[in-house]
Amino acid sequence: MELERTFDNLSEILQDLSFGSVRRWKEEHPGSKAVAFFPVYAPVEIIHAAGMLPVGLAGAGDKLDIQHADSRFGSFICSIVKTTMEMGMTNHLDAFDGFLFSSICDSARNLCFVFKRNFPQMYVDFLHLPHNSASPASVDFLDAEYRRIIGELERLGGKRINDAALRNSIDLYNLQRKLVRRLYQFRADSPHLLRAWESYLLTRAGNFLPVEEHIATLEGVLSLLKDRPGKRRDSIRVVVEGSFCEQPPLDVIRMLEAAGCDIVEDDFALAQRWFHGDVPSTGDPVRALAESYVRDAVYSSVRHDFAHPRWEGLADKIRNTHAEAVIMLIAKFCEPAYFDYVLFKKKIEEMGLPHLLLEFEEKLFTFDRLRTEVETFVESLVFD
Amino acid sequence: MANIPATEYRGGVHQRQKDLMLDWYATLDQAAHTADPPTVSMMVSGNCVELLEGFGAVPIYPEVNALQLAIRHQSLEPILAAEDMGYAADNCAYVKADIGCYVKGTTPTGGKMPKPTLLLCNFVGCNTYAKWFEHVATLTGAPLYMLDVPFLRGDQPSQADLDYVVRQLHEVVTLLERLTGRAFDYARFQQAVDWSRQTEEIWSQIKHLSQHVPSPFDAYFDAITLMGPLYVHRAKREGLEFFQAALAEFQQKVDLNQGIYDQEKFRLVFEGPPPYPHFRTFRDMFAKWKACAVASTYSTVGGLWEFGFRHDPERPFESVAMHMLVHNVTNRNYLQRYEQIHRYVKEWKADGIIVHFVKSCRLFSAGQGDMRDYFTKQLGIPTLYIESDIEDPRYFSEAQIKNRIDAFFEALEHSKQAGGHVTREVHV
Amino acid sequence: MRIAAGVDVGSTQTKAILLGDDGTVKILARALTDTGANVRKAAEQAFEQCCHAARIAPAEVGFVVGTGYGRYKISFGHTQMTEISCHAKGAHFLCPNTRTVIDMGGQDSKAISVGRSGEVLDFVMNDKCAAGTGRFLANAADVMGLRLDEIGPLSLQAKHPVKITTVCTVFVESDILSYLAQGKRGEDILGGVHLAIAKRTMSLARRVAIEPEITMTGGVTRNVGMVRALEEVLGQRLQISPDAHFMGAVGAAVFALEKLDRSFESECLEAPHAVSGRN
Amino acid sequence: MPLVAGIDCGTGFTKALLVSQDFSGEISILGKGKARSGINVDGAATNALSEALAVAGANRPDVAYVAATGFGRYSLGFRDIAITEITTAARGVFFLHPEAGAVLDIGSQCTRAISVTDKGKVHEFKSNDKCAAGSGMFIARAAKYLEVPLETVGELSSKAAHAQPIGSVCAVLAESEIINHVSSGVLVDDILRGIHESLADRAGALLKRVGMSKQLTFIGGVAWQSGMVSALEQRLGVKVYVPPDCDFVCALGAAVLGLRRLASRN
Ligand SMILES: Nc1ncnc2c1ncn2[C@@H]1O[C@H](COP(=O)(O)OP(=O)(O)O)[C@@H](O)[C@H]1O
Ligand SMILES: Nc1ncnc2c1ncn2[C@@H]1O[C@H](COP(=O)(O)OP(=O)(O)O)[C@@H](O)[C@H]1O
Ligand code: SF4
Ligand code: SF4
Ligand code: SF4
Repeated sequence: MELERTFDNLSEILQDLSFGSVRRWKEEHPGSKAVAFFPVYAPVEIIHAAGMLPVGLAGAGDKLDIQHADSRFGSFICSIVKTTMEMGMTNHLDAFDGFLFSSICDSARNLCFVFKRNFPQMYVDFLHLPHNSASPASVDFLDAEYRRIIGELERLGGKRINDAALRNSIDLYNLQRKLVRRLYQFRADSPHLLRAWESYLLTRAGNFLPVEEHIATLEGVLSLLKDRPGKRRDSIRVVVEGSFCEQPPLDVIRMLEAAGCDIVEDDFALAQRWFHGDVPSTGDPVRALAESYVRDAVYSSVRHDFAHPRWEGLADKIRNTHAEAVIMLIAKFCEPAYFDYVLFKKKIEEMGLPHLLLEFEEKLFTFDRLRTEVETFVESLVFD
Repeated sequence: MANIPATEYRGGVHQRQKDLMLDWYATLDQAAHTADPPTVSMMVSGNCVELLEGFGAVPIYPEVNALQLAIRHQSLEPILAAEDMGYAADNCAYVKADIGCYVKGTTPTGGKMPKPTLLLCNFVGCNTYAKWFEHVATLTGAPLYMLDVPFLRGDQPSQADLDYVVRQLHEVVTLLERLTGRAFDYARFQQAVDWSRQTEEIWSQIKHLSQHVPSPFDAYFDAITLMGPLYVHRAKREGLEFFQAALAEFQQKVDLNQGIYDQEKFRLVFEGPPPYPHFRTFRDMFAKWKACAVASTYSTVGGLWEFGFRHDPERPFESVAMHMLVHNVTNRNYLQRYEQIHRYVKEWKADGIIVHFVKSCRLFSAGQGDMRDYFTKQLGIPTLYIESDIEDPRYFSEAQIKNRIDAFFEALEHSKQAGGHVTREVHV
Repeated sequence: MRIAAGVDVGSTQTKAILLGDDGTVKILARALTDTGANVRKAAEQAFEQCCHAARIAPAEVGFVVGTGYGRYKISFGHTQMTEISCHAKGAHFLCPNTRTVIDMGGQDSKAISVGRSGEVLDFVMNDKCAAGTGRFLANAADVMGLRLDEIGPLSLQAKHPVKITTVCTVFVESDILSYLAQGKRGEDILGGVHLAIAKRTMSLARRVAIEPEITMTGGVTRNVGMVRALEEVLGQRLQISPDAHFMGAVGAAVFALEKLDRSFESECLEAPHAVSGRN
Repeated sequence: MPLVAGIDCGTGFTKALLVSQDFSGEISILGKGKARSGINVDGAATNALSEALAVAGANRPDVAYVAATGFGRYSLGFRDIAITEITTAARGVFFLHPEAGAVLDIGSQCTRAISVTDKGKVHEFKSNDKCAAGSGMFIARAAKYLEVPLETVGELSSKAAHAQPIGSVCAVLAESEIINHVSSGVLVDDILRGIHESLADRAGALLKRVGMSKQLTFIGGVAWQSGMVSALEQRLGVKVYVPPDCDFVCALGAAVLGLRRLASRN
C-alpha cells in the first residue's frame, strides 16, 4: 500500500507541468533559485552546492500540445526539444531562474541559443562536455569549463560556492546514485517484485525532487521492496536501450511488460547513473568532477570515447544481467541514438541475441502498432 | 539531361577549378595504390588543412565526396545500401552516402579511395561528425583521433578553449609523426599558414565583390564551385594563384557592370546547404526570377573570412586553433549566425533571405523556424523557408518548392513595384 | 463591360469565377467541379460553365489567370499566379480589412499575412505531408461511413474529444478504428479529429504574424466543425465570406482584371508543361 | 472432432477459417468466410465465422477454440487467445509451404517483411509503419483516381510497357503526382506499373533487412495483383510464390496455433 502510494505520488509530480514541487521548494527556501537542465550529463553537484535546486527537464510528455514550438523547430526534430520549447513559450518554466544545456546533440545545442533569444530574463548557458576522452587536455578543459559555470552560478545566486559545500553535494549525489544502482540490482534479480515502470518513476523522480528527499524516498522503497509479495512470470529478460534523453511514455514501458518482457536493464532517466563509481570527495572537488566525467562516465549515445566504445558497454550490460534479448527503444528523430543503433545491432548480433527496434514519441496515445511488434517478438521467443 | 542554364557562370575560373579538383582526385587515387602521400580524412567545417602540409599529407573530405555523388545523381544507391545496414531514414544522408560508398567500394569519380592514414575528426560544431568518424573507423580499421573543439558559448573562446585545442593539435602532430614515419616540418607548416593567409585575403575580396550591384557572380551557387579549391588548396601556392585569377575575372565583370543576368532583379541571402541532388533544378527556380545570391552562410562552413579573420604565420598553431574555434559558421552559435545573416542583408544590400531547411542536417536546420521568426517578425525582412535535403533525392518535391518560390517573388515584385522594400510593422 | 476570369485548379476541386467591370466590379458567375484525373478538362469545364451561366461567349473574356496546383495545365489561360498571391488578393477584394488569411484546401493549408493593399507580406504552407488537410477530413468521413458534409456538424456535439496521435491522412484510419473498437462515440472521435487539425493548422499559422481581421478561405470553410475548432484554438472569430471556397479563383480574376487594365504582360509567363513531376 | 477457428480481424476485412486435426495429426481446412470489418469487430467476426461454418456444414457449438489475430484481435469478445498477425502469417505460410523462407505481407495499411525459421517461427520482421505510402490502400486509392476497378489493377500493370516511376514519398501527395501523369498523357497501365515497382522497391528494402532468401511467399490482399508479383520478381530477382488463399493465411496460422494451444489445454 505504502509503495503504491509512493508511486502514485511520484507519477503525479511527474505530470505536473506547473512544477508545483519546484515552486514549493522555492517558497521554503526564500531567495533560492531553481536551475533546470537538459537531461543528460549535467553537473548537478555544482548547482546543488550553489544552494540551488537542479531540475532535470525531460520534455513535457503527452500533457502539452505543441502549438507554438514547431514554429521554431520544424520537421525532423525530436519531440523533447519541441516540448521544452513549448513549455518555455507557454510560461510553464516561470519557476526557473536558469537553464543549462550541454553538448549532447545539434538539436539540443541549437535549442540553447534559441532559448537565449526567446527568454532573455533567464540565465541560459551551454556546457561543452569534452568528446576527446583520450587526451589528458580534456580534464583540464572540463575543469576550466566547470569553473566558468561556477562563476556564472555565483553571479546568479549572489554567493560563492565553496569546496566544502561542493564536497557535501558530491557525497549526497554519490549516495543517491548508489541507491539507484541498488534499485536496479534488485530489479535485475527480482523483476517480478519491481516493475520497470515503477523503477522508472523512482529514478525519474531524481530529476525533480531535491536530492535529500530523493534519497529518503529511495531508502524507504528499498526497505519495503524486500517483503513485497509476487510471483515469477513466464517472461523474457530484456535490456532496453536508447531512451537516455527523451523519455518514452509510461504506458509504453507498461506495455512492454504486459507483452511479456521483464526489463532487467535500461537507460531511462540515465541522469541518475552517470558514473560507474563514486566521485571522490577528497581533494579538489571540481577536478574530481571533471575527472569522473572524462574517465568514469556511463556510456550513452551522446558521449564519445572511442577507446571504450558504447557497444562494449551494452555488451557488458547484457552479460551482467543475463538478458535474453534487447529492445532498442528510440525516440523519433533522435539522431545520435539512430546512428548508434547500427553499431549496437552489430554487437548484439555478434553475441547471438535477438533484438527489436521500436520507435516512440512523447505523444503517443494509441499503441497498437508498437504492441503488435513487441508481442510478435515475444511470441517468436516463447512459442515453440 | 538538362542543358546548362545560361546563368551558370562558365568563365576560366570554372575550368581551372575542375583541373585542380581532378589533380586532387588523381593524388588520392595514387595514394590508394601506393600509400603515398599520406592521407588524412577530416571534415570541411573549420578544417586544418595547413597542419597536413607539415607532413606533405593530402586531405580527404568525405563531405566533398558525398556532394559529388549527389550532384552526379549517384547518391541514392549508397544511401539505400546504408539503410540496409540499419541506418535510419532520418539520419544525415551525407553520412549514409559516404558509408554506403565504403561498403560498396565506389567513389564518385570512379577512382579508388585510399584507406586514410588517419581519421582526424575535427569536431567543429556538428555532433554527427563524431558518429560519422567512429563509424568509418569501425568499418575501415583506420586510426581515429577525435579533435574536440569546444563550441562557442559566448562571442569569443576562452583561454582554456584555445589551450585545449592547441594541445590537441600538438597531439595530432605527434600521432601523425608516428603514423607517417615522417618528421613534422614546422617551416613548411608555417609557410602553409602564410599561403592560407594570402588566399583568405583574396577570397575575402572576392566575397565583397558581390556587394556590387549587380553582383558579378552568385554567392551561393557559384561560390560552391570555388569551395573545393578553398578547402583542398588554400594552403598552397596553386590555391593562391587560383583565387588571384578568379578575383581578376570577377573584378573585370564589376568594372564592366556585368551581372549574372542581363538585368539583376532580386538580391538574396541564402542560409543552409543546397539540395545537391537537384542543384540545377533548384537554381533555375531562382534564375527564372533573375534573383542572385549575394551572400550565403553555407559558403562559410570551411571558414568565415569576409569579416576579417586571417591565419597568422607568426602564431601558426594558435591561428589554426582560432580558425577552428571561431571563424567558421558551424562552430558559431545560432545567434551569431543570425547576426552574420543580418550583416549580409544590410551590407550586401539584399531584398530577402532564403532559408533552406535540410532534413539531414540538424546542425543547420534545428531552429531555423526561430530564425525565420526573427527575420520576419523582429526585423521585417522577407524570408522564405523551404524544405528538402542536401543528399537524399527523395525529399525534393519540385512542384511544392517552386510554388513557394514563385509566391515569394510575386510578393517581392509586388512590393518593389509599390516602391522599395517590403515594409511592415515591426513586432517584438 | 470588361470581363476577366480566374480559374483555380485545386488538387480536389476546380473553381472558376467571372468578374465584370462596368465601373463597379462584380462577380458574374461561379463554377465548381471536381478536378479528377483530367486537370485540363476540369479547368475548361469550370470556365465554360461560368461563361454559360453568365450568358457570354468565352471569347468575350478579356483575360484569364490560372492558379492552384494545376495552373500550368490550363491551355486557355493568359498567365498564372500562385494560389498564395490569389488567396490574399481575393480575401482583400471581398473582405478589405483582411490582415491574415488561413486557407484550408484539399491537400495543403496555408497562412498568409496580408498588407493593406492586398499584397502578401509573409506566408507559410504545410510541407511534404498531406497530414491535417481537407483530404484528412474526407478520409475520416470515409472511415466513419459518413458524408463529408455530415462530419462537421456532428463533431460539434463532442463532449469528450479523443486524442489523435497521428495526423497522417492515411494512418488516421487506424486511429479512428481503434477508438471505434474501444467503443468511443462518433462525435467524440470527430471532435478529436477536428481539434487535432485545428491545433496543427494554428501552429502552422502562428509562424506568420496573426493579426485581425482573419479571413478563412478554401473548401474546408464549408465544414462548420472545423471553423468552430479553429476559432476555439485561436480564441478569435474567423471571417468567412460566402465565396470563401472560391477565394483563390476570385483573387485570380481580380489579377486578371488588373492585367486587363494595364494590359500588362508578366515577364514570367510560363508555358504549360514547364513543370512535370519528373526531375 | 473439435473445430478450431482462426479469425483475422483485419482493418479492411475479417476472415475466418475452420480447421480440425484427426488422430494421425493431419490438419484439414474445413471452411472459410469473409466479411467487411467495419466498426463492430464481434459482428464482422460472427458473420465471417457463420459463413465458414456453413461451408463446413457445422454449427457454432462445434467450435472449441477461437484464435484471434489481426488489428482487431483484442476487440474480439469471443476469442480464446490473441496472437499477432505477424506470428500467424509466419505460421500460416509455413503450414502451406514449409520452405517458405521469407514472407511479404502487404495489406491495406501495412507492409511487412518476415523471415521464418525452419520451425515456422518468426525470425525477424520489419514493417513500414512511418508512412502509409507503399501499402495496399495506396493502390486502392490510385485505382479509384485512375477510374479502374481494383480487380483489374494487376492485369493492367502486367501489360505495361514503360513504367512511369513515382517519386513522392507520401501516399497522398503521390496521388497528385499520378493525376499529373494522367493529364500529361501517360498510360494508366504504365502508371500502375510504376506504382507496383515503387512498392516492390520499398518491399525489397524491408526484405533485405530481415534477410531475403531465394524464395518469397507473398500474402495479403495485394498479392492478388499479378502485376505486383511480376514487379517483385523482376526488381528483386526472386521467385515469388502466392498461396491460393493469400488473404486467409493469417487466419490459417491462427487456427493452426489454436489447435496447438487446445491440445496443450486438454
Ligand atoms: N460540402 C462540404 N462540406 C465539408 N467540407 C467540404 C465540402 N466541400 C468541400 N469540402 C472540403 O474542402 C476540401 C477541398 O477544398 P479546396 O479548397 O477546393 O481544395 P483544393 O483547392 O486543394 O482543391 C475537401 O477536401 C473537403 O475537405
Ligand atoms: N480483389 C482484389 N484485387 C486486387 N487487389 C485487391 C483486391 N482486394 C483487395 N486488394 C488489395 O489488398 C488490400 C487489402 O489487403 P488486406 O490484406 O485485406 O488488408 P487488411 O488485412 O489490412 O485489411 C487493398 O488495399 C487492395 O490494395
Ligand atoms: S532525444 Fe536525441 S536528438 Fe533529441 S535532444 Fe535528446 S539526444 Fe538530442
Ligand atoms: S549533419 Fe549537417 S553538418 Fe553534420 S555531417 Fe550532416 S550535413 Fe554535415
Ligand atoms: S505520413 Fe501520411 S500524410 Fe504524411 S507523408 Fe506519409 S502518407 Fe503522407
